[in-house]
Amino acid sequence: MRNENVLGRFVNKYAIFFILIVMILALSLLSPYFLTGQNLINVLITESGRGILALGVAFAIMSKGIDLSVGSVVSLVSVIVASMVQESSYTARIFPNMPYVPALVAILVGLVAGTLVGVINGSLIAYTGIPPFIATLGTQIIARGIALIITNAYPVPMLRQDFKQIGQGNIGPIPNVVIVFAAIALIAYILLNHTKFGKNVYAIGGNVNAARTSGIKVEKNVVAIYAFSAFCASLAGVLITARAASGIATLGNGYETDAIAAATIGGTSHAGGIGTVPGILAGILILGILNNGLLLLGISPYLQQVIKGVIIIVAVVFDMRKNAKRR
Amino acid sequence: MRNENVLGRFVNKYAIFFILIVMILALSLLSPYFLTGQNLINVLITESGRGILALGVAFAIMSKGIDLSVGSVVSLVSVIVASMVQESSYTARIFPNMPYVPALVAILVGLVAGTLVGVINGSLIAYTGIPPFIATLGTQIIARGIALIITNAYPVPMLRQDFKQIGQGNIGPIPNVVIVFAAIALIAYILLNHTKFGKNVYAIGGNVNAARTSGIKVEKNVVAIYAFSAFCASLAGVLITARAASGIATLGNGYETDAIAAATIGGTSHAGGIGTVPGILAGILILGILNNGLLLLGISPYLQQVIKGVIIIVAVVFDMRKNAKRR
Amino acid sequence: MEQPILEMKNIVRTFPGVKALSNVDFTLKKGSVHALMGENGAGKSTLMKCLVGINPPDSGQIILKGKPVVIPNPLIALKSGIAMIYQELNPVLERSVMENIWLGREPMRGKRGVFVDHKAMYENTKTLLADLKLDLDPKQKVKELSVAKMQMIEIAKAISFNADIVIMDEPTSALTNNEVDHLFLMIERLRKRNVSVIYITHKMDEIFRVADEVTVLRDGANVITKPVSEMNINSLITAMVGRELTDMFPKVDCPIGDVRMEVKHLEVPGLVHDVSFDLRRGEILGVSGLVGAGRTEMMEAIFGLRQKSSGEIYIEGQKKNIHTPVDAIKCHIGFLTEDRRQTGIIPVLTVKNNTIIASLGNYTKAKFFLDRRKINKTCSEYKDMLNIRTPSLEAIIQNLSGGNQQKVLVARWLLTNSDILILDEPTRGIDVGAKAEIHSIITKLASEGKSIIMVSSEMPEVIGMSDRVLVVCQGRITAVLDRKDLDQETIMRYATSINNHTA
Amino acid sequence: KQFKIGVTLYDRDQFISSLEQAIFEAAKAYPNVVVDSQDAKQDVNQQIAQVDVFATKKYDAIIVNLINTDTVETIISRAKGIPVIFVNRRPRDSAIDGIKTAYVGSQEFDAGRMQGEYLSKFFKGKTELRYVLFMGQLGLENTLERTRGVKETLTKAGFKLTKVYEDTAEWDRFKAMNQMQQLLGTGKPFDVVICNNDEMALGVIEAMKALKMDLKKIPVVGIDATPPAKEAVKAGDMAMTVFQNAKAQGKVALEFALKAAQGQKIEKFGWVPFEPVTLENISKY
Ligand SMILES: Nc1ncnc2c1ncn2[C@@H]1O[C@H](COP(=O)(O)OP(=O)(O)OP(=O)(O)O)[C@@H](O)[C@H]1O
Ligand SMILES: Nc1ncnc2c1ncn2[C@@H]1O[C@H](COP(=O)(O)OP(=O)(O)OP(=O)(O)O)[C@@H](O)[C@H]1O
Ligand SMILES: [Mg+2]
Ligand SMILES: [Mg+2]
Repeated sequence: MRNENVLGRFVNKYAIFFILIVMILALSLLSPYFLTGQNLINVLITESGRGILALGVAFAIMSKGIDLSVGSVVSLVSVIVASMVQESSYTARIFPNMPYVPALVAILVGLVAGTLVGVINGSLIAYTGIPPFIATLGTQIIARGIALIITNAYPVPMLRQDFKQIGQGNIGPIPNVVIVFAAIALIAYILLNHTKFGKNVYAIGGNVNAARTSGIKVEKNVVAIYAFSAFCASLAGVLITARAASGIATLGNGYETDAIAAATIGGTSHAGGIGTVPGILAGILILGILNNGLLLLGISPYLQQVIKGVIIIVAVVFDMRKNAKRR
Repeated sequence: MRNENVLGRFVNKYAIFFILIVMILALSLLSPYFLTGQNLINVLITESGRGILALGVAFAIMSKGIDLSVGSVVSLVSVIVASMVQESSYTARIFPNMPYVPALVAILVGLVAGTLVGVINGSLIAYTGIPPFIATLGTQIIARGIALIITNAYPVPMLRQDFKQIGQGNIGPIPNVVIVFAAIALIAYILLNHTKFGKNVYAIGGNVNAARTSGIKVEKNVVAIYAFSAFCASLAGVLITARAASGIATLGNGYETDAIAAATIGGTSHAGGIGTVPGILAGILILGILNNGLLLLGISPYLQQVIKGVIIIVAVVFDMRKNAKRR
Repeated sequence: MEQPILEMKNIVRTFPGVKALSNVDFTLKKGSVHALMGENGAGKSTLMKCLVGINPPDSGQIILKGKPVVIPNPLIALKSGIAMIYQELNPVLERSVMENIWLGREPMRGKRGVFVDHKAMYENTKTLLADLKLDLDPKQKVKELSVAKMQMIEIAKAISFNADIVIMDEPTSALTNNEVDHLFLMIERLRKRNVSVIYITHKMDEIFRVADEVTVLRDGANVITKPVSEMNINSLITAMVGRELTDMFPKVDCPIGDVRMEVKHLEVPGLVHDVSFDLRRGEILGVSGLVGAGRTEMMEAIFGLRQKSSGEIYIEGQKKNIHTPVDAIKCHIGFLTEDRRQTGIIPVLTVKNNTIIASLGNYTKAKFFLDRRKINKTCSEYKDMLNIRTPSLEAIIQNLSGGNQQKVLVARWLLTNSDILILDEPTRGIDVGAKAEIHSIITKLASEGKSIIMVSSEMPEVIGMSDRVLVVCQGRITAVLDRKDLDQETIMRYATSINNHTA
Repeated sequence: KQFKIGVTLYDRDQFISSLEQAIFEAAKAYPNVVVDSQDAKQDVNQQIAQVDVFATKKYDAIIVNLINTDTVETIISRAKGIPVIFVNRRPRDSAIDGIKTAYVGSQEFDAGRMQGEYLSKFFKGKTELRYVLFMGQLGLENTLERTRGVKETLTKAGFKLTKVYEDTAEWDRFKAMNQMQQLLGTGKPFDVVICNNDEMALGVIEAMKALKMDLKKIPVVGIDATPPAKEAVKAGDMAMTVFQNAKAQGKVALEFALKAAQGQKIEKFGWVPFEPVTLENISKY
């Protein structure tokens, strides 16, 4: 009986990974195209942006917050960076008089600007006590407005090759974006599990009073959490812009929902204090593979939505069984 | 000193209403058009849909949940009802063989179908334990998919006059939609303050374990909460469809964010157990008046966004002061 | 005379509608154990929260080791050598024991390392727990522990700070004798290390066992500060309550009727084993046992809060299927739970709503609308009867003092008019005066023919109030003792009987 | 007399922004005309609210870029007698009277038709076309009409159309790029990629270029002739696009609005034709 229990608990504990594996198996059977190296790499490339976003947002969720601004941060960073690396030969540049800016500098400026949004979010939440939903909704609207003002709602096309290369190049067989995604996942994992900051995130989300009475500087940590989330979003913004080869002021619209969904499917709890990087990665891959699979199977786009909704619910219901034992 | 304190506390307690009043005063000064009867009625008409939505969603939030499906419910109900009340002379009807359906019957069918989505949400949340975010995100996607399948993504135009009248008519000087909105607000108020159900909503949101131990049928109440939220969304769907004179499968896209924002600005706490109908109404009106005011002032749409974001944040920061003493 | 390590002078602290502290003075000598006493809501916890910076005082002075200091937050308090065990348990439930203990000061790898040294953390925790004779896995999640164990972890944590001043706000409210004894050994050790302890409790006997000095607060003001040696129980109670209390256990012997409820072969895997007992009309059935004996789980299983694998419950001879609290309440069973935070109060709601929530069904008009007049009337009646100290019925319950929160919960269950009332640690954190009050209510209920199950870790309470006592050990009933056979030693013997057998 | 003209746009994209710009440009010719432009972010309710506000402020004319063509009656009634000129999204003809209401735009169907005509020529001699189609937002008139236009034209020209992939990318360059990349990953063969707009076409081209596919053999066609799309046509990456004359639409719309405001007679329709843009005639644009 004990043995059975151990197996059962193992399956329950890692339910989300089993779901992922089952999905992979099912799709391999349904579509001959699915289990090819190129297709899998494509899934990773496609999900890398959303994945990086989800990792950042998960920190906010784990601290019992939410970050609705990440989609706008993607847009804002996209137009900022793109406007600095347009081909000088292109006549309709956003800033016609902009001198040559090295790609790295442009990226740095974008990352700083994007992260600043996070610092503002964190400061508002920590020092004024307004709900994270409102703070980040406010900055979402503001950042989108600024992105539109910068570009006057025009796309920012014709980007230089050296910049595009960042999003489109490979190191060996592995695309750059996938490498960056993996690196961020690793950093998030280390932060959460092996640093004081990670412990603080969990404690603030799990019981903010306990955190405070234990002498944790809650405010500073909250600022850091939202800064991290915005940093991830900025990075995603740079990569997506480089891949899309165009800066777009509406690029990230709605990405926050996808990112939050991925984190939540991966077991990050909105009640705070719960979440793991492998879980989040599983959440991202489930969504990505689902998208890819439905696309490969050539299912009508409307029906796709219905199937997607059902599978998301079923996956999480199955995953929930790990908590069913209690109570 | 006591007196001063009482005044201070009064201002703090009703901060959100003061903000509303200040906004109204400011706009009256800034624009001569603002404080005209017609304009104010226009604001109410415009906000009635979002308002009804927000009242329903607030119940979910107060119970420590969230309802992301309401926007899709609006869309689904919109196409269902519209497809039943198309002019019989119109040849490209969705259901060409549909016999004459009285407007009230069509509305009833729409309300039942929409509310069913809420029953599904509530049941999933109550009986499988999946997070409300996921359950309602799933049904959001599914309901939208179904709406698209029904209409094949075409709008459903040429609605009968008797149906359109519901959204466009008046009783005396007051438009029907505003009356329905007021009625729902009253019902929500009575439910929350004068019935067992209301107390249960607060208790479930405040501490679900305590609620359970106190003999509250948590599951049934959760189902009722999400059913109510979906019912409100369905009603909003009917009204907006009648006003827009067309069923649209994408009608409600993104409405959930607006509704949640209005409820949150009005002081509904995502931590559960806190929220009032007057507060929510204030939240709705703040958003509506802001929207209307910025339009009246003829401010550029991008700048509008920036201002809107800033004002939302400032309003809630100000409102938060009521909690500042604690901690 | 040696300079006191801490002086608090003229401390004032107000909350909206409440003056919690008015010009309170408090002086703590180095190396002494100073008891802080007072009724529920007297301001004890508030005074301590002023000291550690959670609720900094509105005015007044804090002089620490001879220097005036300002302590704006708990971090500064910890850095100044003040650690506190909070009255309301404060664990991060989803994290492990060791992470809770070292929260905010995790051992790092290397001198200025960035990575947490989990191995060191584990070892440190093991040592600390062993020192406290706590048999716990440092890696276990705190949410899996009983309230008592959480309490012990809080104690371990506070001690591990190596502070000069340790504040203990009702540390023993969830503990039984064994753990209390052990805690007192720890305090003894602290005293030897010249650490000062501020000790808050409502258990009179403890004062005389550990404290050197005692300060009594009443209504947010000083009443008395004296060496314990100059006080006795009666003078202490008089100082706290302002009048003499004659009888702590006003037990009236009344005729015990026939069997009302029978529990047969109740089984919860791993926690409760083959439990059978009966409960009669007019009876107060005490339940005693050590921490972790499974008394709470037993009651939860009866009330439908916990899945039972087998066993039947008969009420008035009829078999009842109780799977949820709703079923239990339908059978007229009420259950005051032991964990005030998790299953008791609804923090953000008002006192009134917290009081009425379990019996709303009895206060409706036309089966739908609430009868607010009747609710208001009943709630204020109970507020007066239990002497609940609150600015109004509309106050938010989380702003009440711990003891007053408990009283609200007692009122909640009294209101349900249950025939069978299960009270799990009903007087935890309640002051002597109110305790006597609750005891007399329990007695009155019994004399009206109700049946009471009273789970309590306080021996005097069990002995003083029960008609019969079930002794529980490792999930089994090891003895059913009649009132005439009750004494501390017998109960303890049965409470540890299984341990002795296996040892 | 000063004339105040309100503009409400369905949302923002490159084309609509150009259209808005054109309206402002055209207004510069008249010193007594003030233009107030708003966008409704695809929310029908918001668009009606904007019309309400224009009416409240007693503007002299309103230019409406409809979100949903069926709201036309509501919008006309909310305008309270102020002339309404619809632009770019065509309302039901019955709603247009040529006095207080008119429509300025291009026939969306034609854009698709021109794509179809180009492709029929390109694939002359073939009988079967394996196509990939990226649509705009579902449920919108231009999505539906452009799609219908290209499909009907090709079918009429005698091609048997075989669907390899057909989905919406919501006008979005990046969404189209991701979907295309995944499709390419499968290695399924196809002959042509049809896009409802240029942004999506540019995304598709990025994805195909990454795999070094021959864009001369597999044509990618778009609609709008945005500046980057024109660059792509010049570079030979995009086979063709369709010029939708934002400038002319904006100018005509403003002129109609002004005439109506002055109570002059206007036409029911102000048609601005689409024009196909290919490597041959690119220099004209
Ligand atoms: N955060 C707060 N907001 C409002 N009132 C408060 C708050 N904290 C404490 N009070 C009030 O201050 C008074 C003193 O409370 P305190 O918790 O210090 O009592 P206590 O002596 O510790 O009582 P107990 O023995 O029940 O723990 C009470 O009347 C309580 O209602
Ligand atoms: N949620 C839980 N998950 C796993 N184990 C639990 C849980 N709750 C309690 N236990 C374990 O069950 C046993 C009995 O619990 P508990 O200490 O509450 O019993 P008790 O007799 O009611 O003690 P007391 O009331 O004195 O605290 C303990 O070993 C405890 O660790
Ligand atoms: Mg206290
Ligand atoms: Mg217990």
